[in-house]
Amino acid sequence: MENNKEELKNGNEEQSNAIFEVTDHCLIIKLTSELDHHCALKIREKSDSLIAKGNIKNIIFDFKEANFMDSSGIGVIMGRYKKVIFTGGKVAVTNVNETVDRIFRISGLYKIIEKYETIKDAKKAL
Amino acid sequence: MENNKEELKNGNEEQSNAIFEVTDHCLIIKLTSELDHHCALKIREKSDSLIAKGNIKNIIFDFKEANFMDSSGIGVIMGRYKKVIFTGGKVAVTNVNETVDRIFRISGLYKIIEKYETIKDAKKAL
Amino acid sequence: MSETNEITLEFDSKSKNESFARMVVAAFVSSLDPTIEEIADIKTAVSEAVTNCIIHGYENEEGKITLKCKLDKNKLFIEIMDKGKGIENIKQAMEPLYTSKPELERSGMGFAFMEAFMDKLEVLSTPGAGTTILMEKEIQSAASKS
Amino acid sequence: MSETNEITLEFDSKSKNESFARMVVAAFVSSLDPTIEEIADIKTAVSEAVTNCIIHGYENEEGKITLKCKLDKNKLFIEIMDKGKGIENIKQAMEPLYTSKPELERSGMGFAFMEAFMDKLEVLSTPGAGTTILMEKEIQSAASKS
Ligand SMILES: Nc1ncnc2c1ncn2[C@@H]1O[C@H](COP(=O)(O)OP(=O)(O)O)[C@@H](O)[C@H]1O
Ligand SMILES: Nc1ncnc2c1ncn2[C@@H]1O[C@H](COP(=O)(O)OP(=O)(O)O)[C@@H](O)[C@H]1O
Repeated sequence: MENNKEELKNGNEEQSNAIFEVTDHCLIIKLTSELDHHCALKIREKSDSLIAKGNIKNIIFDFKEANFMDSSGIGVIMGRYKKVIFTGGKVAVTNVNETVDRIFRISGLYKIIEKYETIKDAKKAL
Repeated sequence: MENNKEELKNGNEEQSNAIFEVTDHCLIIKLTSELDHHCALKIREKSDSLIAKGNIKNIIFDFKEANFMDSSGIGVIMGRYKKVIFTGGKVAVTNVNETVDRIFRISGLYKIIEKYETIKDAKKAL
Repeated sequence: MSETNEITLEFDSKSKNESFARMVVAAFVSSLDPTIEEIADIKTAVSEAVTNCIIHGYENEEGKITLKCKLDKNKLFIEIMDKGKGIENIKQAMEPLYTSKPELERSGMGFAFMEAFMDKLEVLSTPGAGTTILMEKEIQSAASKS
Repeated sequence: MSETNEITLEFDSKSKNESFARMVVAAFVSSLDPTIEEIADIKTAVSEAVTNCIIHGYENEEGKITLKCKLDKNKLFIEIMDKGKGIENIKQAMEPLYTSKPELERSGMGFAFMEAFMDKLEVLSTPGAGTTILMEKEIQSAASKS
């Protein structure tokens, strides 16, 4: 199960914004910085190049290390959602703190994505 | 030994800069913010009013919660040193991190004050 | 010490300065000892306005953004200004979900968030000259709450 | 993205803004991922220069302090300016332990610290018009070190 896992840091950046992992057709994006427009640009680029490879069904955005998000974060999550929905995929968010949760609630994003406690919970449920 | 201990916060401030304790004729100033000019002004005022009461011999500046100091900090420590030296008192600093230690070394302050690991060590040695 | 405090910050229109602007405002209000939620509200609103200057005002070209903050007792005033392209139709721009740049994956929620998280929001804009966002928020400092 | 980034911050001459100025500069250089020691060096130098504007430049009266920071690749340029009383004798002012305000418990080590912690220090001053401090420091970012 865990042996087809690849861990990819965007190491060419001054500071990496996320760690990308693909396991069992699930793209896990562990955010390591605040999810704003600056970060969204990089997440979008990297995740789309991974999605383009064709073996990704679901996406999990993990907020364990990200305690801030603004409307640019909503944009990048919606954008990825639109990519996987056509092939029956889903998008989930995990380890969401109170601050980020508020943004999701206000934006109405929970109507189309699911929230789980942990990455493990999300993988089981998706 | 511990029963004549009084703990005094400067609670009228937006944010307190230090906790003052007097035990066994020793004034312990536990810094709770960065020791700059702004903080120094308050430390000076509060400690001098305590020293004026007359039962203080030694002074310990504790840096456990203060990870920054500039030359204004040197000024406030020197100033208190000058107050207690005439009555045979001493000044010590404790829990000094690498950053603050460098300031003490460069300033030459270790020629007149002692550094100890903990407040307990300082109290024993003074 | 007088009870007002004021700063003016001018910085380059670059996406990496979004987090910088948030940190500056958070540092500026820290003397009032705001709650985590209040800080988050302010950071989000600032982030939205600054991002808009970069994406919409200057359309990712070079430019300068001005951020003014003022504290008067426990009231925070924020002004964020660009000298970019300006907004033709402010009413439409402020509608929730409206965005002129869907191709950039904008959600159109920027103004809605500024309104939700701040007590007051005002948008001044002149097409071709630039946009100024005015926001206000009262900080119920920890002290006055307890 | 071009390799320079520049900010200008104007703030009130108040002692509580000393820590604010340090935080702003620390946030500004954070994109270069400096070491803890480098951040401490820069914060100390900024703290000294800003404190001097407040105590010596404006002698605790009202005034505005301007802080400019520029990053050119991994080189940090800092300019700190007041429009206060200025310095009559710059050479004497820069002597270690010299202070014109011993009654305020000044240690006279401000300029010595700025010199010790930065790569370059320049002091420009006109009596009656104000003082400008120019400093430079190369950030050996974590990346280039390993
Ligand atoms: N500073 C600005 N300069 C020019 N146009 C702006 C500016 N800020 C906002 N706008 C316009 O208002 C619209 C709505 O803004 P907003 O609610 O923040 O959503 P979004 O940024 O997601 O598009 C933008 O799409 C843009 O057309
Ligand atoms: N911004 C300034 N405006 C006017 N005088 C200044 C300024 N900065 C420094 N000086 C003068 O230079 C002297 C030395 O400064 P410094 O080395 O920082 O020591 P200190 O601040 O402890 O006096 C000060 O005492 C003051 O006379």
